Amino acid sequence: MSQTIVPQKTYVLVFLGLIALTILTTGVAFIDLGPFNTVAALAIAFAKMLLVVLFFMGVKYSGGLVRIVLVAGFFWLALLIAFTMSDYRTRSWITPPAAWSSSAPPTHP
Amino acid sequence: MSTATLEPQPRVHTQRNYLNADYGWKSWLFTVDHKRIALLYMISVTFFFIIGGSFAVLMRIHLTEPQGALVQPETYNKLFTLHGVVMIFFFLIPSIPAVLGNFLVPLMVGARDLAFPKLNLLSWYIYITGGLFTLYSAIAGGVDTGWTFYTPYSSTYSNTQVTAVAIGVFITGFSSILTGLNFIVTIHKMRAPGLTWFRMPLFLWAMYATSIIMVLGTPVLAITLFLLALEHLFHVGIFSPALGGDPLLFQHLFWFYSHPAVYIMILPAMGVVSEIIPCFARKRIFGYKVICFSSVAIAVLGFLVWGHHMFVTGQSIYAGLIFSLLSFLVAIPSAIKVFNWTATLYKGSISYEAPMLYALGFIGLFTMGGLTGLFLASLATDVHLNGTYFIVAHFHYIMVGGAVMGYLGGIHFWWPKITGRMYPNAWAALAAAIVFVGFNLTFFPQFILGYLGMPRRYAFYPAEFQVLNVMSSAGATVLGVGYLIPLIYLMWSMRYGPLAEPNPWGATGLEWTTSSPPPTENFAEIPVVTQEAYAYAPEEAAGD
Amino acid sequence: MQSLPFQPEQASTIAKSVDQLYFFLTAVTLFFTALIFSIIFYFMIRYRRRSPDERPKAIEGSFPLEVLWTVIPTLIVAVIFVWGSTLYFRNSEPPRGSMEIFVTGKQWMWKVEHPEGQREINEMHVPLGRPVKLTMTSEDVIHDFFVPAFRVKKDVLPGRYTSLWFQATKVGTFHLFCAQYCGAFHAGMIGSIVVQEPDEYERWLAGGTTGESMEQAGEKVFQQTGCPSCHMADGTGLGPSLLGVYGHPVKLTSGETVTADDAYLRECILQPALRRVFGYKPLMTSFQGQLTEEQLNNVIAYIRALGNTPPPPPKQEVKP
Amino acid sequence: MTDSEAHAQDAGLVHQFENLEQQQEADFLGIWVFLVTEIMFFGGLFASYAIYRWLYFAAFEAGSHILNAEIGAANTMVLLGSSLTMALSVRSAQTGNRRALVFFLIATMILGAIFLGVKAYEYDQKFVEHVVPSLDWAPEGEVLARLAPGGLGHAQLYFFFYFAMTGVHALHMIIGEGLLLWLVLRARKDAFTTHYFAPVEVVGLYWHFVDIVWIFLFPLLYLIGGRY
Repeated sequence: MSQTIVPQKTYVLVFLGLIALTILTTGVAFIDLGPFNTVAALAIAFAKMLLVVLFFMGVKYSGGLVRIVLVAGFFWLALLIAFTMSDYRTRSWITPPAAWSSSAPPTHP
Repeated sequence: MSTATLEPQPRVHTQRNYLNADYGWKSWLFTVDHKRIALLYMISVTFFFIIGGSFAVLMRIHLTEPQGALVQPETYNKLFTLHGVVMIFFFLIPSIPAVLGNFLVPLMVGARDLAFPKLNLLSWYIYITGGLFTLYSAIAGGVDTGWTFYTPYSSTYSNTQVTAVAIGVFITGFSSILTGLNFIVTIHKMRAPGLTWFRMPLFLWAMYATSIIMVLGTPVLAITLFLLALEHLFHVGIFSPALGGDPLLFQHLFWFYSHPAVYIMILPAMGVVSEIIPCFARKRIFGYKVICFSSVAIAVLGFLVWGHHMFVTGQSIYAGLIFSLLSFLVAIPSAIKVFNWTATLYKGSISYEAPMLYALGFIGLFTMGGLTGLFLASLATDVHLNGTYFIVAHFHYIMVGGAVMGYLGGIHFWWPKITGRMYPNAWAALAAAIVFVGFNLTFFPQFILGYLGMPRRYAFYPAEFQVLNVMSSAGATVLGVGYLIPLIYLMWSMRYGPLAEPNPWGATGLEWTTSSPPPTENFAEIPVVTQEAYAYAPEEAAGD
Repeated sequence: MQSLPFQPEQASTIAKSVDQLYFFLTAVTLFFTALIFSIIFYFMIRYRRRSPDERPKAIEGSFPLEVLWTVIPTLIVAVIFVWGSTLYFRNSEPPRGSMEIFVTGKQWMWKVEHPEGQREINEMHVPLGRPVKLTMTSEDVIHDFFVPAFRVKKDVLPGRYTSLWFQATKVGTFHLFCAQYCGAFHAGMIGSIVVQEPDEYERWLAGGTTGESMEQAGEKVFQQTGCPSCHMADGTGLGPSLLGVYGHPVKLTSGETVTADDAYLRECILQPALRRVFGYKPLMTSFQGQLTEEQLNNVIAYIRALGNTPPPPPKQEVKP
Repeated sequence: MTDSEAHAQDAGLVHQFENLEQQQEADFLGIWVFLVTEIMFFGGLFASYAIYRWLYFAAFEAGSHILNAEIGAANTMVLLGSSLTMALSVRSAQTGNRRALVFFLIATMILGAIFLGVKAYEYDQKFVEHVVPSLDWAPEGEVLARLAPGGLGHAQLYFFFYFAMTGVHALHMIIGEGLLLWLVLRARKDAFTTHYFAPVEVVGLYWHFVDIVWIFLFPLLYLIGGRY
């Protein structure tokens, strides 16, 4: 429970920052950066999320346990995405590397 | 504790406790006392266990003959589906956390109640609502997709009550989310003065690890079943191959929760055994910190291994390699626990009341169950064994041999604390022996059936598998009898059982310092903890 | 190793090596179960409670012991992992020159198609001693092609190809099961694999032909659906020429190259926009739902046959 | 019972906690653990979205160009505004300024309602363009021309994700509106003091979380690939 009372000015500043980032991400989307469009969009969204989490949700002023809980949440989501993606990304590598290929002659007894 | 004489003594606990504090159905259905909510859960969980168990008996009778002895194939499919859904979501997942956990976590932590008592009651009502949806689906025609609900069969081709069951399980998921949330906050914020993390009983560590899984895993099942219900209703969804969707994605999302769910089922039983073994060996647990960390390690590693359910589904062989390696690693903490329990018995003073018999039975059967898991973690043998009765035998060894034995052990261990009554130890020992024998006779033949290649979920099978199936069915009847006996003598003990002292087994732990049954506010004064957990040894017991 | 009473027949090249790993695992299981049971029984008798107020000394634990029973299980598990994975990877790819059979799973039956034109339901004749590659797909739900005697199993998915291979080492008839729940008569979706001596197989193949081979059937579908209007043989059409394509690398608009195997060809027919060939405009519409699995298999067999005629001279680049 | 007399004077303190500070800490941890479950709940959707976007990028890009990015951006700013007013209402509860608390709570509800209104308009727009999976999937004309190259089936997948993700988000917004209304009613009855304002803080955290979900949803759904 954040005891510290944040001045209103900080909240308004954070809000303006969020608005600016929204305009930025929309603007960037109109420039063709190829694959970097996605990276930029995610980076800006992450920055906006940090602003909201640190200031509006007061994680900046609250204890370590809350931060661990939050980081654990995102980490578990990353686990789900990473492991599922690992299946889809490597599914097309059907032929195993040469070293693994069946060295045994096909008609061994 | 000599075996109590059996003639009924109509004495009743006179001093005020949570049972005689209030009467009438309102005092039960609107209670916020964690102990009464635990009893509500105990009754409803037993009710679902009887339903799931009866489905199992029907299946085993049906399988005594190769062409099926009892029901039509479609009905058999509904039987094994509802047996799976009811047993897993309505008995195994809630049983120890919601019954024993709800009753004991505040007592062991030294608090008056859980952090959010109203949420706890809401969790029971959510559980009952989910149960009603599932019962409705059973009555209104049943569901025949298997408890795994694999698409596209469940989303497009099955015309049974898939939506009703999906909603039922979706709702029940929130019941275990709320229980997990309650435990995490209670264990973090409401420990008694002096009760540091490493003085906590191992049952609390097991509850903490289980709650982590419940909180992090269940929501993914919720969204998956939500998407499944949408796809079943609108015939369009992200799993339908017609749109380019991938049915394997459903399996990924489903097993992301459902494998950690098997650790939700087994970790609490491990916690119960970690309480029973030191008490009846009257010796401090061997390697306390190692068991704490292995509980949390199982909870975390449990999230990284789900791919071993999909080795043969056309999942990428490289992802299979990663999942196989991690599945082997998750077996290590469980092995460590078994060795530590066994080492606890060394140089102990062991007595053989019913809880100890269940705990020892747990160790034996869980060892068998865990080791047969290695067959399924290794890629080459899993290709042969996946989808056969070997799998059925493996998870029943863990679930029935492990989780149910653990639950029964826990019920028998804390029964005096919950009801203030003792039960006839001779009957309890007999029931434990029958359960052990019946269980092995039921499920060991299924390992061989699996190796011979008999696929699971078959309503009729080639004749050469009949002998082993008949053996398994015979075992099932013995197991069924073994489960009925405790139901009888425990109900008898509620009214006629001899009164229990606050600490009949001489166990350590804050729950044994208060009266049996405890008062509504658990403790007159919030206790202060000065000793390590399991302080059975003389010098520590003297409280220097 | 003579067959034990509780062991399925070993009728394929990999059966023996899978069984060796299976017995090693059984040995490990029995050893540790026996170890734990005997230690517990010994402790139960040796350290039973003699008097009610007996108070054993506290034993905190022992670090070396903990290390011991962490390292040993990890080593055993590592051995099993390496053994199992090597065995799996070695057999994950069919040897070159395997015989090809198409299998289509449909709710509660197996449809088998030999390239030479044989069609069978719930039965598959294969020659002894030759590696056989199955290319499988499903017309409705997920099935699973499981032959216990060969120790092979692979799910059969709707919307894509999965494959498995085996090489029979014993003549006879072996069980074929569906091992992934697929509905009411999942238990009835069984069949048999009939392994015959090579000459006997040839006789069966010649005798029972039901008319045109897959390739000829494929050509007919290719013509009727109007594919040649774009895919002209000389490559001047709107679509790429299909001569000499099968099994060779194809350059994509995204710059990558991919080998034109069954899966890629199937994807081009059903989802043409996914991986377009370099130098051609995205005009091809999807044939999803217009071709049955059988017609699809036949068209791909026909394109495979075109694979060994030399391709026309490359077309000059056309800016998409 | 010595403890219970001590409890009496702290308004809102419930019996199982020793003091108000422990209770508020428990409420705070409780909502954060709940928000983690929400992260995993939306996480299942985001994970599936990520996979299909990687598998069928062309179709997702085409589908995202059908959406109107300007309305999406404006709507995002409305929701950010509601986050600001929510933060200010929590601050006014901290400082015990009841009038400001009620004002900012109502402002948050209004901004939330505007967001939902714009969302409803966008949904209606989808029906007009016949791109609603299963209910009204018949894209034609200019929309069809744009969606066809990427594969119509995959485009329908994209719009299924669009409706599933924004639909679940809107559902959470509606629940949020209900909670805010409950807060306004309690605030008018002076239920919160500078010592006891946990409910306001808990609903505030929930509201900020729903805003964060939209912060990720907007670029991922509306701004795929370059919109040149």
